[in-house]
Formats: sequence, structure tokens, C-alpha cells
Amino acid sequence: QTSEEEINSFTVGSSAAFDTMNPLSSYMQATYEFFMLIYDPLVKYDENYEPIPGLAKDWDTSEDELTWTFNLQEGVKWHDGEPFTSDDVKYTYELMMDTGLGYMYSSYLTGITDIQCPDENTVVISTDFPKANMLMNSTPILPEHILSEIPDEELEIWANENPVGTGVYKFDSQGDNFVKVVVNEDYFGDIPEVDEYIFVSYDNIDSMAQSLMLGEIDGANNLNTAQYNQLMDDENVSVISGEEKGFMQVGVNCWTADESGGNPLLKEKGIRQAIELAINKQKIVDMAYNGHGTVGTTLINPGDYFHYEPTEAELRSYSIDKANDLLDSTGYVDSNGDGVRESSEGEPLEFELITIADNLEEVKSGQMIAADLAEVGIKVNNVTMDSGALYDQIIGGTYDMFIWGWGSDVDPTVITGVLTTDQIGGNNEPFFSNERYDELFLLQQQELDEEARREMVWEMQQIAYEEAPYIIIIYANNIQAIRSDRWTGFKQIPETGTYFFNLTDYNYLNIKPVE
Amino acid sequence: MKWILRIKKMKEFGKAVAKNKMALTGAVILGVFILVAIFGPILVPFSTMEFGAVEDMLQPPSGKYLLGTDDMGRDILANLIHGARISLLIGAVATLISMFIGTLVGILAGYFGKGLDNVLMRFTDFFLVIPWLPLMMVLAAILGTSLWNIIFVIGITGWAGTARVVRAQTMSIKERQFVERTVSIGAGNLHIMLRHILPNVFPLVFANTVLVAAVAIVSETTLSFLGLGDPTMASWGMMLHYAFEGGATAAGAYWYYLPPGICVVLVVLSFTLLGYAFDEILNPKLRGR
Amino acid sequence: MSNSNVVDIKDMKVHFDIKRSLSQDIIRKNKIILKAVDGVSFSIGRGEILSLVGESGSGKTTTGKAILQLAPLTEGSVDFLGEEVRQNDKAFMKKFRQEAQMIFQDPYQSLNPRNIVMDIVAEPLDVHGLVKTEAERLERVRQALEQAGMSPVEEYLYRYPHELSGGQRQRVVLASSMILEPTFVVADEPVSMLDASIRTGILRLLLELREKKDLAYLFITHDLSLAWLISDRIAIMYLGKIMEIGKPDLIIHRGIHPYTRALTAIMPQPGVNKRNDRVILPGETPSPIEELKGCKFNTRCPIAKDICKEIEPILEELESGHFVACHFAKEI
Amino acid sequence: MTRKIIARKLLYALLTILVVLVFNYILFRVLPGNPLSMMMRNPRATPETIAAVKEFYGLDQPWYLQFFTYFKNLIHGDLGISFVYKAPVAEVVAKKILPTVLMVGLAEIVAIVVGIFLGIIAAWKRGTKLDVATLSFSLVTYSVPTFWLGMILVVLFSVQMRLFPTSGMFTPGKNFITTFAMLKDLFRHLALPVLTMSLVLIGQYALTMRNTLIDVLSEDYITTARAKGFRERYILKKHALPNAMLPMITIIAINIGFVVAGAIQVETIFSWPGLGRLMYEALRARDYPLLQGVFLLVTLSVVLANVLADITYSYIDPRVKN
Amino acid sequence: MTLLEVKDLKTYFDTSKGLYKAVDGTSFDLDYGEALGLVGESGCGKTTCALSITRLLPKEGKIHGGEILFEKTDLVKLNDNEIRARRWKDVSIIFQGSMNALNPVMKVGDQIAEAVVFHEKVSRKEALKRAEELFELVEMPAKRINNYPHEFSGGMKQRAMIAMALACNPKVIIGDEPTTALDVMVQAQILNLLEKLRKELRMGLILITHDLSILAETCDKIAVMYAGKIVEIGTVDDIFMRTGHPYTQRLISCFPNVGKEKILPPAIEGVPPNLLEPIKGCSFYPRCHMGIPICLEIEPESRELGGKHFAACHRSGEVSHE
Ligand SMILES: Nc1ncnc2c1ncn2[C@@H]1O[C@H](COP(=O)(O)OP(=O)(O)OP(=O)(O)O)[C@@H](O)[C@H]1O
Ligand SMILES: Nc1ncnc2c1ncn2[C@@H]1O[C@H](COP(=O)(O)OP(=O)(O)OP(=O)(O)O)[C@@H](O)[C@H]1O
Ligand SMILES: [Mg+2]
Ligand SMILES: [Mg+2]
Repeated sequence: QTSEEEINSFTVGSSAAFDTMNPLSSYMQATYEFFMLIYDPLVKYDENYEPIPGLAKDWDTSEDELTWTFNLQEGVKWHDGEPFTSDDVKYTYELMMDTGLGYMYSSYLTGITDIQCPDENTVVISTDFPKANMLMNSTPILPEHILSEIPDEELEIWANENPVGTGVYKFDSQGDNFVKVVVNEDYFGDIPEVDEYIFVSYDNIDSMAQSLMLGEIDGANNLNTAQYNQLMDDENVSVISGEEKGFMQVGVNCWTADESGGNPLLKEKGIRQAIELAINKQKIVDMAYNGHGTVGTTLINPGDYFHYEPTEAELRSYSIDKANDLLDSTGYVDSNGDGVRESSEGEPLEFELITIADNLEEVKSGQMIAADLAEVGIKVNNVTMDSGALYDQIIGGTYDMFIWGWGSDVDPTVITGVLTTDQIGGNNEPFFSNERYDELFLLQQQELDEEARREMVWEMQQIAYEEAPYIIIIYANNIQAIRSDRWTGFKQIPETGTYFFNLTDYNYLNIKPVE
Repeated sequence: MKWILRIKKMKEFGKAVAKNKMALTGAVILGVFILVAIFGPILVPFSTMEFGAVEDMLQPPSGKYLLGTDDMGRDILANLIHGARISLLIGAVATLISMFIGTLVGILAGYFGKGLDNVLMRFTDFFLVIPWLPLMMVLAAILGTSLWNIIFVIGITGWAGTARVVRAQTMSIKERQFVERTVSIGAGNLHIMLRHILPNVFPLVFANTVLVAAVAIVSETTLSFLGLGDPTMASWGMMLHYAFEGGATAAGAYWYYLPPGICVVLVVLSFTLLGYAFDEILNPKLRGR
Repeated sequence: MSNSNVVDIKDMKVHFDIKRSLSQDIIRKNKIILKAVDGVSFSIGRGEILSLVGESGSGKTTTGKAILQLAPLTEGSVDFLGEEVRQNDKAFMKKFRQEAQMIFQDPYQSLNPRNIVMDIVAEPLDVHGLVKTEAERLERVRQALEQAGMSPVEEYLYRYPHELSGGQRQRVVLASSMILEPTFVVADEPVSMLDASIRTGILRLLLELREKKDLAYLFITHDLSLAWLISDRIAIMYLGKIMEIGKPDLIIHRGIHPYTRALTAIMPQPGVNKRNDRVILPGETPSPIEELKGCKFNTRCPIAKDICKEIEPILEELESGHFVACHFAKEI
Repeated sequence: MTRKIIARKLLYALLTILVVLVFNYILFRVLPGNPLSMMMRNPRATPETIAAVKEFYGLDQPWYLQFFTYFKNLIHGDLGISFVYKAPVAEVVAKKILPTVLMVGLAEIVAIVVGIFLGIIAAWKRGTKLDVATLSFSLVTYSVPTFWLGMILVVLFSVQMRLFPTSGMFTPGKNFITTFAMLKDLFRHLALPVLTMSLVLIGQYALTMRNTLIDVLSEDYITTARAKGFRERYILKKHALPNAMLPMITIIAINIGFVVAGAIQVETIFSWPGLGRLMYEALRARDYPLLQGVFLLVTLSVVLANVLADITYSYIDPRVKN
Repeated sequence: MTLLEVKDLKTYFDTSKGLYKAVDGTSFDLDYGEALGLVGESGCGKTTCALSITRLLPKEGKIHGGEILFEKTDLVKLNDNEIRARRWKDVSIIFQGSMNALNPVMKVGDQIAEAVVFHEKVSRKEALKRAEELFELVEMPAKRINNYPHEFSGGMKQRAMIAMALACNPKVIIGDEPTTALDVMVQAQILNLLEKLRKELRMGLILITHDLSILAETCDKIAVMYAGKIVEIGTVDDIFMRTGHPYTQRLISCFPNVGKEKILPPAIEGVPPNLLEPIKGCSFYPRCHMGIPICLEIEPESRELGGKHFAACHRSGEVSHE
């Protein structure tokens, strides 16, 4: 038995909860973080989000770009000692494609038509169109020898109490609010220095910050801004406000159909644009988010390869005058002197803005937006509800405006797909529909030339920005911290990004104890 | 003549309250808060409630801001004063709802007895036994987090205790001879309930009111704290919610998380003191020397 | 005959089913019957005072209440001024409720502590809608209070019951009962809670009212000597039955029924010193829930024979107006 | 007699439970927001997946069918499957019972002992400074919102003094070498939740005890006992306390609902892995089956605690016993 | 030697409205085996008198003057411990309304035995045996000592109280309205019993009641109390035949005498004086039918009317001839 001191144990606290240990039914981001360590995908990301070998040691595509051949690492064993083979890959992909399980991963697999295993170490995947995101696929490969034992109908609720993967860390134990993984000495790649990672979920962020300061944990995710200031003063801790993929937006109901329950005035682009002009996004960033974020514009974060930055002419930065001019010119004036503009028919510019009650920043933002819009004669009534109720409103199209956020990933497909006509009734919350946008969406999926693909994605962002179904307020940061008195070797990913929860395992593999 | 008597009675009660140290303390504290709730917002201009400048965020107490500012740069004192109105309004209206339901159910069950009593009492038992906070949480989640929903939720979950005591009292009053005497002169049920039962259960309802009000205010605070309050209404509970969620404890912003809590404690304490004292005044056994 | 009587009750029975609640119904099926009044017949003439005497729980109050339809009749009938009392005849009941009144034992409990004297006394008027104006109401109240010996009236009108003494309270009760000018009053131990010193005042008032208004009383008491003093006839009750009924002197000095005799024997008599001959009945009265065969008194009767345990004696007229329910009435 | 009373109480409890069951069901059906909303926020979830999941949870059936299924399953002890944990509700809930019982039980014991003790002192020394002090303490703790008290204690004991950890039941992921080390860790974590919880309860128990005892001390049989020449202490112990304890039992039982409310707050603040926190999380995540399960368990235990108190009462109070 | 001598006893209550002179200069004495009846209307101070003798006054009540000589010891001067040792052993008291004077949660036998154990330092077993004997003495089945008070009827409770009062063979028993609220038949039984026991055990008995008529048969001596003072005291014959005070006379006439004519005596109008205020002259004057101007000025002294018959009236000689 080893004593406690000899082990390099690193504890990561996060304010997000874990759900199930079953990758087929889990949907919590916090859970993915350790799945990433326990299970390997075929291809991983490096710290620059370039594809690097995972279970596939190299890969190749055919001339017509419709067939992919993956050569697998040799001698890989599952944590239980069983050998890993190409059949496991085939099994995992087919299971997810057939059953729809593994919600978070299965859409990476769209376009795959056939999987062949010519030998134990080769997987050949055929697609029906050139699959642009083939290498941006983080689907974990699961052990066939274990899953095939479980009846199909029970796969979803399978507890997976003892996850078996091929990853660099093995599952060790699980407590009420923590999961512990220990290093896999038999791993086919390099063995990291940290012997075990403990992922702890906290209900209360303050407790987490306290624990960090007390040294009970070594790293923390999702701290709040007050703690940021506090931890800045703590020399033992390295705290960062890292950029994260995703944004917070005001969704505007622009559903043109008759059954829309939103205020019809919002169907008018001019009004949506005027609203954006009147919102002091910088102040929201500064006050509601305490400066931890950047003013938002388009669907993809700045710094991302695919980000489109609106031109000076396109940009609608905060300007009350411009907003007033725009409204005046479209014929909305305050004719009865009550401080609220009316349409020519006398319809007041009065909208409901729904925020999710337990999201403090968003509630604050909502209140600030209401105050901003009042300045230009648009009356906003703040309403709060919980996410479930808001979801109902969104699905039913019975709202005017709401505040919510999206997280995104490396591949632009997912986040741009949200505004396609296909997704109306699903993720397309503002009921936005634009033919050109839809067309571009399909094209970019099949474009393997990066530059060309970026052009398309840019145009999509341009359209979305011009039409303003989403008024993107902020790209918010994630505040994270690590006990730098004890650990070294970690870095922000990408350069202005975060330590953890950034889709790569770079830091987990490179953290070292301080000598 | 009659109203002179009524005033006289109220004066007597007032005297009893004034003599009872607990009641007096409670009445004074509550009185101050009620005055603040009524006149405070007039004295403190609302502009101080609006978001301040970025450099005003979470400032400690100073000459400019007596109790400092919150994380939105608002004056905490102004917030507190404004919150007094909301918290007390919630307390008052929710209590009224509770009292109305409780008294009605109690009197009906106690007076008519038998089947109606059984049905009403099973119903009351249910509300009495069911843990109030989870029930409120679920109801608040169902109805959504608006001020009136919160009031409604607190109101309809708080009446069971009152119904029980009113029922017991009604049953004992019903057996009193003056009720039987009234029956014997040919009076109907409504007459008896209004003229004889109600006035006699009233002191009890009154003493209960203050206790229910205390519970109502704590309930509001707790619901708000758990994120089930109305975030657009800056009640004390909501202030605490913002304070704790916004990391006021980590930031050491004691001026943010202490005052609303102290206000809640004081108001609840004043109600508790009054309730306890009323109990003593109305229950001769407990009466002091 | 019937028309000259104020009330006529025939074979009246009041049985209470003393477990009524839902759960009890489910748990135990057979009922528990309490026979509070178990077959009582008598009548009261105009201006007559009939005293009902018996120990606690013998059914005196229940009898009085049953006459006034305040307790449910299980069997038997009550005639009021020659007409049968029907609960569901609204018009008749309205008249009946005005004509027949009840005065309760406890003056401390019969007044609503939250009403002032004026409202208490006027309540019957309000209930029956008998006065139109406030002035008329005040006048009627004033009259009633004066009649009850509460003068000066102004001094009491606006008082609450707790500001009155026991005697004054009972007077207020009286005033309130008399304000409708009834013809029949059930007085249920109206003075037993009062101090001896104020007792006679109330009795005097009751008798005066009879003189003036030709009122008839059912006077319920457990005090035999008091019954003797004020009534025209005395009925002795035991366990829901009438044991003996007759003129006061007859009952007191020549009572026939062994129970009557036991009662008269223990009657405290002021100034009569230390009688050593008094017979005190052993044991206690059986519970009215128990099923008793034969004479209800047989468990305590000093002269009980076998027959008493088998057959229940009926109330028989020994001499004119003197009825006794005992198998050995003639022999005693 | 006792049997009859118990039977009646059980019957009433059964009725209450029935109301709870129906109410419970209805309540959770009218909650707004599709329970799958959290899952469906996942941009990658396809409509087919969603439909499949719905079918799996029976959410595609009409509500009355769902009700019958609910009832049928309930009888078999099947509370459904948690949306979040993807595991049978009974299992998820079962794991949380012990921590809650441990924390709440300990707090109750402390509160009952201390509360009763304070109540006795206050009543006994009525009108003295000691009474005033006890009374003030009780009234103040009675008035403090539980969560706020908890927060203040955290600031005091964890942030300022760094005496106790702020959350959880054990230091996460720690391997304990000895049982003693484990218990030590457990008690360090228990300290603040139990302190918070019992402080809130103490006030209430002390106030009730004081009132009851003052009531009892004015009874005639106490005068009789004095007339018998007994010492005051003896009278308190032998005559007053047994009579005063009877109402306390009822109060403690009725209080369980209040305790549950406190537990939710305390567990949420201290991240105590118990039922209260589970419930709060289930509510936020709209995990209907789980929420329903916890709610049911909690209400049932409150109903049963009341029945138990009634039964105990009927055994120890001779007036009810016979 | 007299057993008990009360001399000029003054017991006042300290109320919020002032000093309430409930007992104000009361004197009487009691011999071994003698029965004294104390009679008077409600509130005249009878109970206060009894409580003063046993020093069981509520804390607002205080003895402001006078002596209570019990076998020559002044009970007023004893400290708490000394008086406690004397209670029940020397003087025991049966309270008004024994319904509430027995501890409801204790077996009756235990309540009797604890007094025996306390005062006579015997074992509990012996004490219980004594309780059984006492039960037989008061004509109750011995095995019923194992019952709880609520299992007894009113009359039985009263008997149990008497048995309890006899537990330590007291020299004086005070019965404070031991039969009010009881049925006439039971009342007669209890009075008979008390009389029998008194004779057998040669105890002094003070019987308090407001019903003059029942005293005639039970007592040797009667003291009539009015507004905190004894206005007349004497043998039963003295009181009834040679009445020396108008109040006594009016009181007697309130009880109908079935041996005599049926006449309803005039009522005693008015109410007793307010004892908070000083009274000038005779306190009965406002209600007296024989009042003369001097009564308004000078408070009448207690005057001897022959033998041990005293009355406090300026016209005491003329009363019985009225
Ligand atoms: N409403 C009722 N329900 C059940 N039992 C009743 C009811 N009213 C009276 N009783 C019972 O009926 C019996 C007769 O009661 P009632 O009051 O008529 O006696 P009473 O002769 O007036 O006695 P008391 O002298 O004590 O007033 C008693 O045993 C009583 O308990
Ligand atoms: N604790 C007290 N405080 C103030 N006044 C009291 C107190 N106890 C009794 N009194 C008053 O003292 C007077 C005498 O009371 P006491 O009980 O001795 O009368 P009593 O003759 O026994 O009357 P009853 O026949 O009603 O029992 C009453 O007027 C009563 O109001
Ligand atoms: Mg009666
Ligand atoms: Mg008395």
C-alpha cells in the first residue's frame, strides 16, 4: 500500500454536476471532461485544435474524398486487459448511428454510410459526401465486449458503474460528488506525471473557491468574478479569465408564420437592428460579467479560424442616435408622448424579455437591456422563468425575446446549424429562415478545402448578423484557477483560452508537480 | 357609542401591549419597518436603484453610500428601503390569504363537524404534514417566479395551522351555551358563525396572524434565496440571493450580505415577539406577574 | 285537556349514537347508543312550574332541549299549545322559537363575551326581524332589562359580560329570553352556579314573571329543596326515566319511590342538626350506555327483588296527580 | 382503546398518504417545461433520439395512462427512472437517505436536548435574567433564516477561522487509511451543517418547552404536590416534566416538515449529499421521476413520523391509553 | 392545648391595581377532633385562608400580619424547608375541584405513596401498602391504586384525594369545597366519610364551602366569612338558632327549609365591597337591611354573644329576633 504523499493527485473542482457514467446517455459537459481521459477517440485535438493521433495512428482519404482509412495503434488494451480492435470502432459508431444513443456524439457521424474492418488495425469509413468534419470527431470508442452483453433496451439506463476505456487514465472510484481516475500504466502513449485526477462537483461556488484557497482542491472551473478578484491576490493560485467557445445572446422571435405567438413587430429587421444598436453591450460585459468577456457580434468566437468580423459599415456598435434614427426612419415615433414609440397603427414597441431565473448574469443583463431600450422608446418587460418553462415558450414560439446562451466547439457545423430552416421547431429558437444561409450550410459541410469552407461560413455569419435573429451580447469568459504553488506545466488553450473544459486533454497530460 | 367601546377595547389592548416588554419591542421594530416601507421609497429617490457606473460596483460603505453598493453599483441602503416594501407586502398579503383560508376552513370544519369536518381536516392534515418548503418550491416552479405567484404560493401553503386552531376554538365555542342559546331563539348558521363564532375566534386568528406573517417573510426570503423568487423585484430575499450568487462572501462584501439578512431577522423577530406576547396577553395562564 | 296545556310530551326518547366519526364507523360497525332520555311523558299547563329533579346525567337537560327541538328526538312527540311541533314547518318553528325559550345553567357561559349587553338582549329581535328602527330596538331592550331588575338601564347597556356580576349576567340572560314574551321557558338549573346570596333574587324574578305573564316553566334542578320551594309539581328523574311525579309536599314528605326517598333523606336542611339516620345509597349510577334490564334503579335499590331485574315498572297513578314507577309502590 | 386510536391514526395517515400520492402525481404533471428540455438543448440531439427517449420514459402516452402506470409501478416500489442519473429513482434516493438521516438526526438530538434544557431553565427561572437571556436567544435563533445563518457560519468558521470545511461529507477523493481518520473527516464536515440546523431548531423547542412548562406549573396538581411538602426540584422532575413532555412529542413530530425545509437549505449550502439537496437539484433539472420520488419519500416519512408520535403518545399518555 | 389557632391573619395580593386585601384580620381556632365549617360567598377569602395556613399562596400573595399557631409553633415564621416538612404531615389539604388536583400521568397509588415515602422515610413498597389501606379506608377497592386519575369518576377522585390527604396521618385536614361539582348523592357519601374519618382518627377538620346547609350536619363550629373577615363564629346551634349577624341570617334564609313554610326570602341585593379600597365602617353595611348610622362610621368589633359565639355587628343582639 502506498502512502498518500507519494501520489501526485490533482483535484479539479467544477460547479457543474455530473450525470451518468454512461457515455451513451450522458449530456453534462462536466462528465465529458473525464470521459475524455478514460476513453479515446480515433483523432484528438492538440493545443492548437489540430488533429493529432488518438486511437488512430494515421489516416488517409481517397481521391474522391468519400472514403477514409484509419490505421489504428497497435497493442492497445482496454483497461480490463481485453485487446482493442477495429471491431470496437465499428461497433461504437454503428451503435450510435443506429440507436441515436450518445446524443452528444452521434451527430459527428452524419454522412457515414459504411464502416469496414479489413483487419484488426484498420477501419475504413465511407461517406456519401465529402465529410468536412471527419477529423473533428471526438466520439469515444467504447468496448464492444462489454456493451454487447447489455440488452439493447437497457443500454440507455446502463449505469456503467465501472467504465472501461482505452484512455490514459482508468476509472478508479466514484463518490457522491466526485469521480476519481488513476493513471493507466499500460497506456500505449506517453504516461503523464499526475497519478490521479479527482473531479469534484460543487453546488456552491463559494465553497469551491474556499476549498481552492484551503488547498483541498488544485484546480477550479467556473469561478465567479468576485472570486477572480480575490484569487488574483493569492500568490499560490494562478487564476485566468479564459475565452471559451460560445456566446450569450438575445433571441428575437422572427417567426413569420401565422401561429407565431411573438410580437409581430419583431419580424421587422429594422427593429431588431435598432434594438442591437441601443444595447450597451460593453456595459453589460463590464457590469453583469465584471469585464470577463468580450462584446459579441457574430456566431463564431473571435480568435477562431472561422470567425467573421463585421466590417465597419456592417458593425452595429452601441449608438443611441443611430438607433433613434433607424426607428424614426422606419416610422416608429412616440406619437402619444408616453415615452414609448408606436407604429403607424398605434402598436407600441413593447416587448417581453424572458431570462432564466437562476442565471444571475443573464438576469442582470436583461435588466440592463430593458434600461437601455427604454432610452430609445422601446419598452421591455423583464420576465423570469426557469429554463424548462422558457424552453416551452421557445418551442411554442410564444415569446418576444429571451436571453440564453450557446456553447460551441471546434467544428463550425454545430453552431451555424442552429439557424438553419431544418432546425425550426428544434434548435432554431428565433424561427429564422434564410435560403442562402441554408444552402451555404450544406455546402460548407462538404468542402474539404479549409479556405473555401471558411468563406462560406463567413457569409453565413454575415447573413445572420445582418438579419439579427440573435443579438449576440457577449462572448463570456470562464474563470479558472490552478494552485501554481504546487503545479506547473499547464497553459491556456488556445493562448487566451482556458485550462480545462476546452475539448483537449493537453493540460491533463502535461501538468507536473512543482519540484 | 359602540365605536367608542371599540376604541376603548383597542386602547386596553394597546395598554396591555405597551406593558408587555416583548410586545413593545416587537411593535417598535415592526413599526419602524412599516414606516420605512411606506415612506422610505418617497424619501429615497428611485434613481439610486438604477444601475450605477462601473466604478461604483461593490463599493464598501462610505460617505456617499452609507451602506456601500452592490455588484450593480446600486446603493444598498436604497435597495434595503425599497426591499422593505416588497418583503412586507409579500408578508402582509400572503398572511391575509392564509388567514382567510385558515379561518374559513377552520370555522366551517369546526362548526359543521361530521363529514365536512372530516374532509376539510384530511385536507388540512395534508397541508400541515407536507413539508412546506418543497411544496412551495414545486408550486413556485409550476407557477413561475412572479411576485404575485410567490405571494399566492406562500399564502396557500401557510393556512393549515390556523385552520387547526380555529377549528378547535370553534368547536369549543360551538359548545358554549351562548351559541346554544342563539340556536334556541331561532338564529341560523350564518348568523351564529358571523355574530358569535367569528368574533370569538378573532383574537386567536389575530395572534396567529403575526406568527404566520413571520413564516411568510422567512418563506419569501428562502424561496428567493433558492432562486425561486422574482428576480425583477428587489426584495430582501432577492438581495441575499444576488449577494450570495454574486460571491459577496468571497469578496468579503459584508455590507452586501449582512444588512438584508439582519432586516429579515429583525422583522421576523418583531413578529415572533408580538406573537409570543399576544399569546401571553390572551392566554391568562402564561400572563406575567 | 290538551288545549289548556302549554306542552305535552308523549313517550319521548332521545338516544345518542355516540360514535359518529368516519373512522369509528369504519373500525367498529356496531353502534354505541346512549339513552339520555328513554321514554318520558308529561305535560305542563299554563302558568305551571314543573320541576325536573335528578342527579347529574339523568337526562334533565336533554329532556328540556328535546322539548325545544335542540336535541334530536328519537321517538315520541312534543305538542306545543295543542299543536304538534314539526321541525321542518318553517312558519311554525318561527313562532315556536319565539314562544318557547331556554335559560341555561351557567350565566358565565350563556353570554357571548364579545357582545355588549344591548346587543345580547336585542339579538332575538334581530334574528326575527321584529324591530324596524334603532329607537324601537333600544326601547324594547330597555323594557326587558328593567323588567329583569337591571336599573338604571343606561348603566348596563354598553357593558361587556365580564363587567357584570354573576347575578347580573343571569338577569341579562333572562331579559334576553323574555324580550320575545314567551309562554314557555325551560330553565335549566338557572341558579345553581350562583351564590346563595343572589340566588333568591333570580328566583323571585322568575316567579314574578310567571305571575305577570302566565308563563309556564320547566324548571330543571338537582336541588330538591329548591324544587319544593318554587314548583307546582316535581318530577324525579333517574337514568332517562321519570321515577315519580307529584305535588312538592307529597314528594318531599311522602315520597314513594325508593330513589325519591333516598334523595329526600340526604337533603341538607339548615338548622337540622346531625341526623344519624340518613340512608345513603351505595355505589354509583350506572352509565347510560349500559343495557339495563328491568327497573333502571335496581342496581342501587335497597328493596330490589328479582322482579325488578326483569320487568321495567311503568309510571302508574297512585292517587290523583301522583305517579310512581315502582313494582312495590303500593306496599311502601 | 389504544388499539382503536392507533387504528384511527393509521386510517387518517393512509388517507393523507393517498392525497399525497394523487397530489404528487398531479403536481408533477403540471410543471411547465418539457422534462427533456435539458437534454434537448444539446444541439446534436436528433428528433428521432428525442422521440425515442420520450417513448422510453413513457412521456409519449396520454396523462391518464401515465397515471395508471405511475400507480401500478408505485405499488411495485418502482419509482421510475431518473432523467438526470439514468438510474432507477429508488436507487438514487436510497444512497442519499443515510447522509440526511445522519445530519438531521444529529441536529435533532442536539436541538431537542439543548432546547428542552433551555426551555426548562427559562420556565423555572421565569422572570429572571436567565429567563430573559434564554428567551432572547431562542427568539432570535427562531427568527433567523436557515440559509443565512448557514452562510454566516461559513464566513465565520470556514473563511475567517478556517476551522471547518465548507462542503461535502468527506474530503473528496481522499483515501482514508484508518476508520478513525474517516470519522474525523466526517465529523469535521458535519460540524457546520449540524450546528446550523440545530441552532434553528433549538429556539423553537426551547420556546415551546418554556410555554408548556409554564402552563403545567400553573396546574392544580402542581399545587397539590407543593402541598404535599415536596421540594421544587422534585416537583419539576416528577410532576411537571412528565406532563410537559407529552405536548413536546407532538411538537417534535409536527416539526418534521419544518426540519425537512431546513435540511433542504442546509444541504444546499453545505453541499451535503442528502435528500434535501437531491430534491433541490432534481427540481432545477426538472427530473420529474426523481423529484417525485424524493417528494414522496419525504412526505411519507413526515406522515409516518406523525403517526409514530401519535402512537407513542397514546402509549405514554395514560389518558389516551385507556 | 388548641391544635390550631389563627390570629388576626392578614393576607394580601399584590395586583397590578394595588393591594388586594383578600383576608384581612381573620381569627379562629380549632381543637383536636373538631370540625370547623368556613362559609361565605364566592371571593370572600376562604381559599386564601386555607392557602395561608399551608403557606401555599401564589407568589403575588403574602401574609402581611397575624399568627398561625400550630401546636404553639407559628407557621408564618417558619422558613421554606421547615414549612415543607410540616405540609401533609401536619396539615393536608383537599383542593377545590379534585378533577385537576391529581397528576394525570401518574398512578394514583404512586401519588399517595410518594408523600408517604417523602415524609415517613419508608420504602416505596411499604408506602404502596399504606396507599392500599387508605383506599380501603375511603371505601374503595385496594387494587385500584394502580389506576390513573382519569379512570375514576368524580366521586372516586374525591375519595382518592381524601385517601391522599390522610396518607401521613395529618393532625388537620382542610377540605376546600371538596364536594362542589359532585352529585348530591356522592356529596353526601363524601361528607359522611369525612365525618367518620375525623371521628375515628381524631383529626381537626376545616371544611370550606359556600353552602351553609351542608355544614349543619358535618361540623361542630361554623365561621361565616364576609369580605375577608369572619363576621360570625359559633357552634352550629349558635349560628342557626341564635344568629348574631344579619349576613348570617340572610344567608340562612337563602336555603329553603322543607320543614317550614314555603316562603321565598328577600334576596341580598348588591355586591361585596371592592377589597382594593379601604372600607370605612362595616363592610356589609351597603347590603344590610338593619344598618344604622354608626355602621357607616365605625367598624364593628367581634363581640362575644355567650359561650364561644362571636359576631361582628353593632346590632348583633337584635338579629335573631328580626
Ligand atoms: N349531544 C350529546 N351527545 C351524546 N351524549 C349526550 C349528548 N347530550 C347529552 N348526552 C348524554 O346524555 C346523558 C344525559 O345528559 P343530560 O345533560 O341531559 O343530563 P342532566 O341530567 O342534565 O345532567 P346535569 O345535571 O349534569 O346537567 C348524559 O350521560 C350525557 O353524557
Ligand atoms: N393570585 C391572586 N391574585 C390576585 N387576587 C387573588 C388571587 N387569588 C385570589 N384572589 C382574590 O382574592 C379573593 C379571595 O379569593 P379566594 O379564592 O380566597 O375566595 P373563596 O372564598 O375561596 O371563593 P370561592 O368560593 O369562589 O372559591 C378573591 O376576590 C380573588 O379574586
Ligand atoms: Mg344538565
Ligand atoms: Mg375558594
